[in-house]
Amino acid sequence: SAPSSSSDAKDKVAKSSKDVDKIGFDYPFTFLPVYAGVTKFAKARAKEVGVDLTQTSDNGRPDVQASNLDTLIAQKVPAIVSFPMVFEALETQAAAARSAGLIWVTYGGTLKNQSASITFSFEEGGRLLGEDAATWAKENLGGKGKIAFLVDDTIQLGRERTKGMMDAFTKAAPDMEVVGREQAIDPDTGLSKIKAILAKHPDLNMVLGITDGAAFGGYKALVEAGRAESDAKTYVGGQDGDLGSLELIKKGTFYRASAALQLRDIGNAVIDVPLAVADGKSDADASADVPIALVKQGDSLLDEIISQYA
Amino acid sequence: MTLRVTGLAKSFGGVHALRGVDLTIESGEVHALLGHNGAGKSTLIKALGGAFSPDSGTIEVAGHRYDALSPRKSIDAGIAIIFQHLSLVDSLSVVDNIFLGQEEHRGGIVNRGSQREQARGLLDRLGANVAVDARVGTLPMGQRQLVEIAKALSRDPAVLILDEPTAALSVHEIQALERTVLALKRDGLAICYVTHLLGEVERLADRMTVLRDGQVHVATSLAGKSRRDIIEAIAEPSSELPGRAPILEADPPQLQLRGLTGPGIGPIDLDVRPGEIVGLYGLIGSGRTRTIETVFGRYRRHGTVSVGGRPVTRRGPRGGLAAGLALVPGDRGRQGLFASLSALDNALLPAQRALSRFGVRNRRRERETFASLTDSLKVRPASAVAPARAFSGGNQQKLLLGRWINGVLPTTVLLLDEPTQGVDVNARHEIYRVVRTIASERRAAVLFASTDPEEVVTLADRCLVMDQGRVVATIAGPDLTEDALLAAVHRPTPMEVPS
Amino acid sequence: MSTPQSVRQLARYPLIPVIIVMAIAFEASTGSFVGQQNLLGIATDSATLAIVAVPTAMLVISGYLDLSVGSTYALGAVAAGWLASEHNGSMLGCVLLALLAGVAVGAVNGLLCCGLGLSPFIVTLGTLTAVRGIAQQLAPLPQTGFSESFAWLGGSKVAGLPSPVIIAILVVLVAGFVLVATPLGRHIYAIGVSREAAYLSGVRVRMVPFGLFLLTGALAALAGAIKASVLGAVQSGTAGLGFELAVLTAVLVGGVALAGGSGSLVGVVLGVAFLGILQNGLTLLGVPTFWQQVAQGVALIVAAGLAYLSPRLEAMTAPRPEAPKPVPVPA
Amino acid sequence: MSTPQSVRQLARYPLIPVIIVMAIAFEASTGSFVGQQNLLGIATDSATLAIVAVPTAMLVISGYLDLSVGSTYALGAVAAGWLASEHNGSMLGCVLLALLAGVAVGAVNGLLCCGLGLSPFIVTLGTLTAVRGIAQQLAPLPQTGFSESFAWLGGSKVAGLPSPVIIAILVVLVAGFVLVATPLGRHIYAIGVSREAAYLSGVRVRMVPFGLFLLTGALAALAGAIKASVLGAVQSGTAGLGFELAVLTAVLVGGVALAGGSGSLVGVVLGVAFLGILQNGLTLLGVPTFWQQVAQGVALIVAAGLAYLSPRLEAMTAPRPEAPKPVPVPA
Ligand SMILES: Nc1ncnc2c1ncn2[C@@H]1O[C@H](COP(=O)(O)OP(=O)(O)OP(=O)(O)O)[C@@H](O)[C@H]1O
Ligand SMILES: Nc1ncnc2c1ncn2[C@@H]1O[C@H](COP(=O)(O)OP(=O)(O)OP(=O)(O)O)[C@@H](O)[C@H]1O
Ligand SMILES: [Mg+2]
Ligand SMILES: [Mg+2]
Repeated sequence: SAPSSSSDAKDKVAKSSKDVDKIGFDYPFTFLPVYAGVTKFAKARAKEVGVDLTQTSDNGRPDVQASNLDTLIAQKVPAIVSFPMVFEALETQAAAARSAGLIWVTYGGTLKNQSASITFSFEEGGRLLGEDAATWAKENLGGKGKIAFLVDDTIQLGRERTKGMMDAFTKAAPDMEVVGREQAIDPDTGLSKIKAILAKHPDLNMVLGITDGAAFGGYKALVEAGRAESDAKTYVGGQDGDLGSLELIKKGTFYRASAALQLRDIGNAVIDVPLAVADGKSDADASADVPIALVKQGDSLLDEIISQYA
Repeated sequence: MTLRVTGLAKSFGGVHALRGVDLTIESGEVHALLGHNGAGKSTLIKALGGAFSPDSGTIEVAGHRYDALSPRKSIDAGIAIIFQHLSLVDSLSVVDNIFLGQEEHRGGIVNRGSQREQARGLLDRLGANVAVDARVGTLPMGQRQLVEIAKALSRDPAVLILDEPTAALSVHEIQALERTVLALKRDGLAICYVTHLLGEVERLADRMTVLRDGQVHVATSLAGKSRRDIIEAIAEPSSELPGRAPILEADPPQLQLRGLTGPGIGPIDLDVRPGEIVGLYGLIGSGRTRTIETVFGRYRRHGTVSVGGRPVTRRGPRGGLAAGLALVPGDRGRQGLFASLSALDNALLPAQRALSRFGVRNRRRERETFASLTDSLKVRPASAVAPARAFSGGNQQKLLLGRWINGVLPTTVLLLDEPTQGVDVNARHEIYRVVRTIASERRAAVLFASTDPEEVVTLADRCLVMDQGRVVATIAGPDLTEDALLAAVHRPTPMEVPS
Repeated sequence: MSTPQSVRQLARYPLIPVIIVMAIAFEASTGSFVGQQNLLGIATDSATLAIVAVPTAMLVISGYLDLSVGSTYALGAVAAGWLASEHNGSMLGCVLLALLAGVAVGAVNGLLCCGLGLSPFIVTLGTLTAVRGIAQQLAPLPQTGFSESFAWLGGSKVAGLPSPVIIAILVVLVAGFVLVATPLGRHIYAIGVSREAAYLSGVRVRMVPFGLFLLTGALAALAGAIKASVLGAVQSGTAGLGFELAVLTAVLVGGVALAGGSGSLVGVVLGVAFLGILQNGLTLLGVPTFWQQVAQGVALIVAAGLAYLSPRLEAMTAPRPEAPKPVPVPA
Repeated sequence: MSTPQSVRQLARYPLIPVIIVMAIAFEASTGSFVGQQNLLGIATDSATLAIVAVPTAMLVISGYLDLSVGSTYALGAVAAGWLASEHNGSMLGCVLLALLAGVAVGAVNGLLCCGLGLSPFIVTLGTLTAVRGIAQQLAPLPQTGFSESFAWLGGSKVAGLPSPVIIAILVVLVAGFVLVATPLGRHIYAIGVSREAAYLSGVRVRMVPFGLFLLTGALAALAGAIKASVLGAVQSGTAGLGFELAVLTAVLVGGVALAGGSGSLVGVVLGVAFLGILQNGLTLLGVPTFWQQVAQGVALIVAAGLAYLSPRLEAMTAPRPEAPKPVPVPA
């Protein structure tokens, strides 16, 4: 029943960015710190340009996400920015939104039916971290040592990051022994998993995390096991760019890298991309691709991101 | 149709509740099954009802032999049982309970109209004034018992087994029940009747089997047997009851009620002097239970309750307890027993604080207190650690009594609701003795409710007859006889009491 | 006392006035609550919840509990999704496969809980965990590209109503009939109040709850399949995640007691509606995420408070002075 | 019958042989299970679970339930973390603030459940949701950089044992003493078995569970603060997420009946150990994620099965002919 054409519907609710008084922002993983960060910047930006930001509360459940989006569409919120838990599952909503004349911006990927998208490759983030870690392993361990991965197999974005991280690392450092691959996205789980692995492999050299939270837990486990904070033969790296992790990197500990999302840029894009669409920009012109950058000690980006949190 | 049990044995863990019992009940016979508390009567009956399987022995009904029955098999075999601990479902209506498991239905739909009609017929036959749509949980104990009986009768049984069916009934219903039992006997049913009330045995039974410690002690025809013969067969000789405490009119009342009103009762004025034992007598639902519970503080009340001259101002049971009141409630299962806790905990829960030292339980003193309690009340088994639910009905009742008469708590007013329900002849005597002793030695006031006129006459110095929540008569001294009590509640037309 | 029938119904189902007040408030403040599209949207979204809440309520009434429905939902979705995507399965085939998977989970729960008498809480928490693992193992990657036929399950309309709503209505009607009008219905309540009494009365105290476990499993899997069809995609790791809590919440808010033996399907349907409308209204109002959580929590507590008021209101509006209940033990 | 005492203990606590078998199996297959570091690691990880499982068990024994502990944990962590990071708070201050927050949540739960008699399941599910929202609202971004003093709470050692373990041992000992050796302990059981009978016996049937709600809230928040100190960071969105289920699982697997009135702290400690060892062993073995879930689910069911066997084994090994539980109704 939904039109499959991706051309703009004729009876658009918003004829220009002035008509966009409200943007619906739908992000299902509200328990992640990234969410709070992005929202913080998106809210600031929304205030600047004078639009309302409406949030949903999906509790990490795809069916709740779908129904919340249905609600926003029924309410004719002129622009919706949504991070699909399962991308294919929201094609219907995207199509429905567009046929109702609403702006649909896909966050974190692309859909067939969309006005524009805000992308940052999850796989890319993982890959950057994996490659850096492999390089470090070659330089500091001679390519031989032990590594444990803290991964996420349960959701799409987690799997992409995991794949990017592990493939890149194992390809570039084939002689490293993988002694653990455990599900962990938060510091608590990261801590206890790495602690258990350390009991079997006290000489564990490297921990790569799917999130900075998990990696932070791994870092703590190593320190608790007696590893000096600046041990030269140890490497911990994560993804997201959490403040705590960035500060450890800055301090010169063995927490050496984070594939950081630039939350301010993303937050701004949440507001700017739909407004650009309203002003008539095409998908290609309006869409934003926010690069993921690997930040390490001494990078100027490191200080900049830290300062964003202040 | 005959019911024949041979060599039935059952033990729970190490307790041998039945050790090879033989019992034969012929059609057209009322067979009394008698014995002390914990003798194994209910266990035998539960085996017949399929509540559990016996360890050995056989059950034969109408020529079919079974090693074990399930409830369904038992029902299908034509056995109907009125269990001692009621097998009713509180939140279902009276009709639904009567037909539970045997609903009448047409095309899968319950035929409510017909069920209600039949239920009404059955209850009328029992002389029961029970609303068929009422939820069973809201009924007084006595009415629940009648529903249980109606449920058994609804099945058109060939064998009817009644485990202490009259424990909570008053004269009216007892008479109606006895008439029904005799009518069923004439219809050719085999009837097994368990009771601790010897009058019932005399009036109804043709034969009796007496169990003692899980074995058949005596099995005999009752033709030509006197009450003395029956007592000899079931009871051990017991000591004399202590005399009544002298009641001094000059003493200030220990318990005083002034204009007491509660849910559906009152206003009631009453003085109970130290050492005095006052009975409450009446028909089912006349308000005895509510009166006693209201005095204790269970319900919101108006008017005053004074103990030792001091009005009880604190509300709730804690207020009552603090003032020296103690209650042995009428509904053992719901209001009294902690089924899964040990016998010691059951008997001593409120006393543990008083027995403790620096807030730490003093186990030695607890054990000693418990031992002297089991001793004086003859609790069997005398185990402190066995859970309460492993005790027979009568022994459970003794544990509850023990909760307040263990000598630890400063109880000055004892409130008892049906204090000897389900208690055997010996223990009943024992309980009377203990209550008398408390009254005379501690100068406590005792207020108890009972459905048994014999009990009222034996125990009470004075009796209040209740009807519709009011005291309608007071009988004391030499006038206090069973006949007088029966006459007081046997009115051709109910007295009009403005409410 | 001549309190009209309708007022007494309100006292019996205090969620009714609450839902009405919520609806008025949401309409007044957003102007887009009442409207065919929005209301149908709520109904469709709530349909799967209702389909599972109904058998779960029956199970709770009989004194049991099933926490595994969230994972059974995922398993049903994965099973149907697999047939619909890999083998271009027909709707009927997909539904049957999902039902089969659900019945299997229900049978495990039922055997352990009714057959052996193990704790339903631990057992179904165990199957909740294990079945999620199995579903993810079976389908680690998202499934999409379902057959046309399967898409029909969630996407079609009959008499203007989306098919999930139709299915939910059927489930409610049939189950309601069983509970109210059949001997089986009486047995379910009796078992929940007193297993022992029901057993001694000849009620099948094992078979009846076992059957309800099968039913719950089957309908949970069916709900998963329906949602898979509606969404057009299944992700085994998140499908139905936390669904068990939503189901239990609807059942309990709807007035079914966790202890068993009481409750009605009218209440359960109201509970489902309450949760659906609340979720919808909070999104309509644009309440910030974290405040939405706070509001949802408070709403649950309010609903529990209504359950407290309800018997008191009922007593006040009772048609004739019937023997009042004894004052309950405080609290 | 002369079954030795120790064998009877095993029958009473069937988790003991299970834990021993698990330990041997894990040691045999990984060679690194038994070892001071690993065992201390398990103990430290399990300490927070034990600290909350103990009061929760007491609450369940008294016939109530608290699902909100997962969020109270987060609130305690956030409160302590805020003081420790933003205000360089001392350990004592942080702990007090966390306790205060926990007591506040406990008071809300207690008032509603014990004072008004609302359903503990719905009420604490409500506070679970609402308090998580509040915690996230208070601290949307991760907190780090705690004061030295606060770091000491989770990071110090006394007599070779990490401080969380010491705290957990203290909690277990004090609570065990209360349950076993004081009249209050008996009251907790009595309320759980029969509120009405306890009420008529003069037990404070409102105050006692109310106090247990406060205690549970306080210890849940303390556990959150301890974990915050151990980790040196707090994420309000993930701290203690799902913790309520872990706690309840430990309590129930440890032999406490959800219906109230029975259970022991020895069992609860074994339940905590069982879960901790299982999690550790599965990680040591390197079992893939999804199979870990399956294994955990199966382990729960096995634990439930042991609860089924236990009374039967106990009866078989009973020392003298004493009355065991009746087993009238099948299942
Ligand atoms: N479920 C049980 N578990 C353990 N022991 C039990 C159980 N039921 C009964 N017993 C024991 O079996 C014996 C017989 O009990 P039973 O209930 O049959 O006695 P009874 O003759 O009916 O007594 P009463 O007149 O008091 O009702 C008692 O010693 C009792 O403690
Ligand atoms: N107006 C009422 N208010 C409260 N409870 C009532 C009322 N009418 C009946 N009841 C119910 O009746 C029960 C018992 O009635 P009451 O008991 O006082 O009579 P009784 O003479 O003791 O009868 P029984 O011999 O059956 O115990 C109460 O516990 C209560 O459940
Ligand atoms: Mg008996
Ligand atoms: Mg009475």
